[in-house]
Amino acid sequence: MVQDSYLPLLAFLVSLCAVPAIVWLRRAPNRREAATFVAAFLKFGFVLAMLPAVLGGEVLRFCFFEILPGLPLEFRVDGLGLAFALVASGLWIVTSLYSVGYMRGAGEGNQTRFFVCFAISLSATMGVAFAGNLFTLYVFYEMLSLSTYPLVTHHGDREARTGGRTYLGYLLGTSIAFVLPAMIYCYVKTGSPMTFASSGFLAGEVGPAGGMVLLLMLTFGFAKSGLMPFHSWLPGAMVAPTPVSALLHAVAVVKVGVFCVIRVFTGVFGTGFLGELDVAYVVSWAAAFTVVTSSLIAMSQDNLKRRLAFSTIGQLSYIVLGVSLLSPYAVQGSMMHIAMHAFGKITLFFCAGAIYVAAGKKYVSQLDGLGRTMPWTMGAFAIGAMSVTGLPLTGGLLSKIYLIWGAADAGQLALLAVFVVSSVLNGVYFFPIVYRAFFCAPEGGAAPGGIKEAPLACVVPLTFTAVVTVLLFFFPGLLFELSSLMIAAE
Amino acid sequence: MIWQFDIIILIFMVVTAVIALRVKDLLAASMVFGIYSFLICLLWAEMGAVDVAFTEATVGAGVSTVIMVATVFSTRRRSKD
Amino acid sequence: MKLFGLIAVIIVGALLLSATGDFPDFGDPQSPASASPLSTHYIEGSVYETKVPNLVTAVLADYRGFDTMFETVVIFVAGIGIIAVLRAFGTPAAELPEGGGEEGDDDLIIRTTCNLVFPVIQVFALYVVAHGHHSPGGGFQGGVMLGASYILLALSCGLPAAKRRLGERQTIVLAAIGVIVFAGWGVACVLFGGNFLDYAALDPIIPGDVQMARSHSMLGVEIGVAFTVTAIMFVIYANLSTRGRLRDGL
Amino acid sequence: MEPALASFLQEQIVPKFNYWVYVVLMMIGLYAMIAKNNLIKKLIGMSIFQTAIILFYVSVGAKDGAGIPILDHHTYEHALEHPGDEHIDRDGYANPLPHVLMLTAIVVGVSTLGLALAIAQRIFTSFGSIEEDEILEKLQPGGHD
Amino acid sequence: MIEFFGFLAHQAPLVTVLAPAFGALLVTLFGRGKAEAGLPLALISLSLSSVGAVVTLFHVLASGGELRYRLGGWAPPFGIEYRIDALAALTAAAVVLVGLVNAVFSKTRVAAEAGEKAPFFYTLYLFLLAGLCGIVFTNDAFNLYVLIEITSLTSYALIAMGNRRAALSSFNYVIMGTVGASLYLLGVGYLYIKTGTLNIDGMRAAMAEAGIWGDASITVAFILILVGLWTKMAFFPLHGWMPNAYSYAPTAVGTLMAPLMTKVMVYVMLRVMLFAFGADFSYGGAGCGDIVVALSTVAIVAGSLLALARSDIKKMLTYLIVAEVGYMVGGAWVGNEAGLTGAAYHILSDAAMTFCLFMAVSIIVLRTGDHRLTAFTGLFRKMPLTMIGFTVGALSMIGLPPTCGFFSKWYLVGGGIEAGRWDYVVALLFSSLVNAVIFFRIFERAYFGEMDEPAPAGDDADSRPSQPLERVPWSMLVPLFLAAAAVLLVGLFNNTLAGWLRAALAI
Repeated sequence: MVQDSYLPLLAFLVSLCAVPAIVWLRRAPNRREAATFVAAFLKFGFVLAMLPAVLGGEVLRFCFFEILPGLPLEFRVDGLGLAFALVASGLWIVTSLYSVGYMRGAGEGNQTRFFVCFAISLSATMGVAFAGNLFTLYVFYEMLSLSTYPLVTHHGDREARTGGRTYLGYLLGTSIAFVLPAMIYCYVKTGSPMTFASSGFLAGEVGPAGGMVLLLMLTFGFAKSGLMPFHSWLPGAMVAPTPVSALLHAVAVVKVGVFCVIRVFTGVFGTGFLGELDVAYVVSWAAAFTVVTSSLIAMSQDNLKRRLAFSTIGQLSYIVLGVSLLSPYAVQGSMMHIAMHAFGKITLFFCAGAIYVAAGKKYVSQLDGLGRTMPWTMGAFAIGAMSVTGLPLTGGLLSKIYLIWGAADAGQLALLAVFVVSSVLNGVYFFPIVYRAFFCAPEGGAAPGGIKEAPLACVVPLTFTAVVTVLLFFFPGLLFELSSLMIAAE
Repeated sequence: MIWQFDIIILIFMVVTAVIALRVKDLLAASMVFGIYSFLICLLWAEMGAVDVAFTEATVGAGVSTVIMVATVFSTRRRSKD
Repeated sequence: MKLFGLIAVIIVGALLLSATGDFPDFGDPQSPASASPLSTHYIEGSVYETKVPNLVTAVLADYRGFDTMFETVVIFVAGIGIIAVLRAFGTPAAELPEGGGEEGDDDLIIRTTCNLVFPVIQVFALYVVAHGHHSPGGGFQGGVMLGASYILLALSCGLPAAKRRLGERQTIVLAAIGVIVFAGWGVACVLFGGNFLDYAALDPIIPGDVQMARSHSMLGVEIGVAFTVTAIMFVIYANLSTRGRLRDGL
Repeated sequence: MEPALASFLQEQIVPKFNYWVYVVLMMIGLYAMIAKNNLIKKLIGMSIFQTAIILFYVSVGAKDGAGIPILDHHTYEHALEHPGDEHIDRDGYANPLPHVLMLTAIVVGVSTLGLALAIAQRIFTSFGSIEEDEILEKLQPGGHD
Repeated sequence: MIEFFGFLAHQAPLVTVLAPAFGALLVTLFGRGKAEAGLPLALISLSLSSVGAVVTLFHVLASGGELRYRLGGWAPPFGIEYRIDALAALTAAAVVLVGLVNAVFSKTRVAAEAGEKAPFFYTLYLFLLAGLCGIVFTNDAFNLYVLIEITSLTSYALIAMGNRRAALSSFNYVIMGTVGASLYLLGVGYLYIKTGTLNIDGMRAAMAEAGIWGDASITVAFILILVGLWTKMAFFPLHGWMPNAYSYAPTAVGTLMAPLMTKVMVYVMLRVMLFAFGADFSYGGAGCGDIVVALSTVAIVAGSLLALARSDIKKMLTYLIVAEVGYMVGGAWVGNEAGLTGAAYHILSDAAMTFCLFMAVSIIVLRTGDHRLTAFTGLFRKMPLTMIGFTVGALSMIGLPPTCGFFSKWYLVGGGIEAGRWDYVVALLFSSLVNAVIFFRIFERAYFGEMDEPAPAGDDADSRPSQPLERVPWSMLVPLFLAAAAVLLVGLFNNTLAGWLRAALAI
């Protein structure tokens, strides 16, 4: 079952190796971007190359060395990790294209630093996805926090500084204060290498009270998942340039957060053991609270990116809520939702960025009539909104169905209601935007001159992701298989 | 070892130590400290530690006092406490 | 500060006194310290191993010779430290604030007496160094006395007079040579196949039997000690009495 | 006198008076180091503190009825002539080890004193005072802690 | 030939200690008045010493645990002996390597700051290192005292070679250091009066044989020795001498003493606890384990908060050292393998990261001419290389993987959890968070450049360098990178190192 392989290492290293190249080519922007693309395609290729083996039920393992007594630094690629890695590395290609368009279109400075940090954070994301044990997970989690800081504060103004401070404060603070002691406690108490196992390496080692404390520390400690009350870094981080918000705060960073939470539930404790302990309900209610509250807050946000950020917080909590239900359907739904939401939300962010580049508009109230001048962008926006809301013909529907099914299966009707109500709320805060864009007259009567469709490098990626969002509805097979690998292992 | 002698020297030592710390004239303090060292030297000799006594006589009563006086001369003679 | 000092004194004093009751009586020959094999061996056995009747010298220069080497280093370091801290190379005297001392004028009687006493002290000091095996004394005591003789000279005839006999550069070299003699003696033992400071290894080159090799080696290192101590005592005095200017002192 | 006090004196103080006096001296020194304001006074306190410890050590080495730790001539000659015949009695000589240690301690004491005096002189050169409070006052305008 | 190498390996500890000592003496003999006369000799002797330390380390590992070397050829307890285990060999290697690298680092500074006194500076510098190595190796309680005094005297003098504030702080150090060393000496005296020996192993054996663990004087001796060592290692609240002394001292002295002095004293504490008194007494009979851990908790919290409140960079770092000392004391006292390993490992890792940070900060202070946090403004752009070194050290202080600070925290927290000392665990995490705040505040300033906020009040003329450096020479940057590499390497090889340490400390 477990098979040693260098593929995980290659997939991890390829973007790190791109860093010197990017720095070296800093004087020739075109060739610099070429380096990024080469690395992105190579990385996607390596991840794809692992697909057959993983689908065949293998776990690909790569061990660096034993870093602490009995504790190796190692990669283990299973279905969940590979699904996540596929999404992240695939979207890196798209985002790279988009960021070239965006950064040049918006005339941002320090582009070399931007691409360097971007590459490093992608490596860190891969590290998290492939991490074979809790320790490795933690190492790359911290690496991601640090490498995204320069991206978040890219503009270097007062607002960026405040945002960056909140960002690091929350992420580092929670991980040091909660995850680190919890992890050391697990290590000291079990003496095991903390390898993720479907039955959970903590199974049978802790009692209900201890389990409760550990679960809470680990769940809230991975604050990238945006669970309230540790969510406010995410709206703060929206000061970043849009490609960053798009990839990192729709895909890499936040998904790393929920990915870690899923690992905690399925790999550290094991859903079976958590069911015995009967402690997951605390997380469920925290997540449910976050889902509803964040949707309500999102409705009142006029800044488009902040509205998207709060929407993200809500959607992330869907995933946490799903996994905390401990029902196989809900867990599978959670895993699928990582991908579905990723494509939907990244489309939305791409659109927000495109609007900013093309029309210079940041606020929802300014979008009246924009659909007529930027039909591609706003069309994609509509598709993304549909997917995030969970309407038919988009991938979002499938994962939501699984989640709701899981809630019903777990007998948690109140939580099922939360899913339904919040989906309605999602619609309520998204569709007015679409409506305004297509059916309202622009401010001041006629369409203001000068606003055209966004640059091609922006429009192509967002169109592509919108198409993928639709395709995922019709062809969810691969995702479905990868996620059911995890369920089957239990 | 003669314990009567011992006690007398010890009492004198405590007295000289207190005086050395209480006088406001640092030169006097240094000299009293020299006396203190000399008493100690006597005490060592009386306790059979002749080598220590010899060293204390040369180092403690001799050089220490001289360098302390030297310092007092090159700084201030009056002390506030 | 006074209150804090009082509190600290009371706490530490109480701590120390609480242990006093536990000690063996003062002067008890059977106390663990006096009856231990260690002290018994030093008293009863050392003369057979080193042929030195002064037990303190035997322990100081042989059994615990390594301590004594570092003790010499302590002295050396203190002297170098004082130079490093205080010595003002070439600073004009006017720039330094004046202290309370006043220059005393030379007195013929004192000068003559000191000139008479000076050689006597030195001879006696050399005797103390050399006779440390048999009577109280040794390198430290003799060295301090030698140093004191120069201090006396500086006190009576002024620092320049003393500096003519023992200049600054010579002093420092003498001090370093003293430590080198001691440590070099130890290294010589290593070269002859023993451990560091294992004088017995020098038996082949020192006349007499193994015990005499130890005894003579002790004399050798004591001389090294005396060099350093002599030099450093004078350095300390010379720097402290002139605030590092090495012009006329007290 | 109370019998309890008398027995305490009998058992604790009289046979161990040296150990009591060394504590008194040490505390005098310690108090001076902490509470005195004048740097030279602090150093006198420091020296008293160190000699108190030397007193303790030498007291440890003292023995009732013992002589100085140097073999008398007769014993020495005898030992040289008859190496096998171990007739030296340890109770006749004071314990040499504490003496050795204290030689070192005295030397360390004078070295520390010399260096400290040098530093004090340097402080006097830069600040024009050897009173701690005056020096700290001079530092006030610019300095903190 | 093999015999010859065996001979060399046997004498390696001696070379480690004596090479710097002879170097110092030769510097005094031949270096007259010239500013850089001492440097080549210092470098040669320290290289020799480093080789000695490394050979010793491998010899210890090869011979399975410990080496003994009889000085003067006398068997203990009559003579003095060296006892070298893996911890000792590693600490000694750290000491001489830091000394060597720092000699290179401070090459230009010694010439500038000591001037004509440079030969004397190097003499003291080398003797300080020789003393530290001797402390690490010796197995004799009194020899330890003499060596402690050598290191103290040299450091008093070295610190006092700085500006006038340095002289004042050095005087404070003299007073406190003497009290500390004297209390240690007194404690040794108490042990001697009860056991009749000065050999550290012999003391434990004698106490066990006589069964006097319960005596009041043994407990008092233990307390005296500990308080004495705590004073020397600046354990809160006995840290008063340190911040000023390290921040006003000459550059080369601050960078040398900050990483070494407190750590070696921690090493001595471990040695005394485990070998002179034995683990049973230290953790059981003495009955003060709980209190000491509580004290170290206070030290960690207080050190971190005091550091947070400083605007002077070097002082901030020294308060961080106060907190780090709390880490080590606490780890040594939680009384289990993980904690002890953590404390011992932290000796190495703290030496590496403090060295790294002090060098970086010294460069920055010298280059910008500003000793406050404002010096960092915009430095990532202006001095990227220095900031890389600084960043590595800072991340280690915060405790982020894969730096060594993370792993020592890992062991220490593990020890705290195993012993159920939650207060200590919380204090460690709290200090990590405070360090994160401190350093990210600096990073922010360095990253964003100019900030329109008022400069912190209280300019202290005495700690400002007289003339800012024109540019940073490579002789300063390369040592900084070496230290940064050491931070990472000690971190990555923590498993191996901790394995050796665990064997050495087996309780």
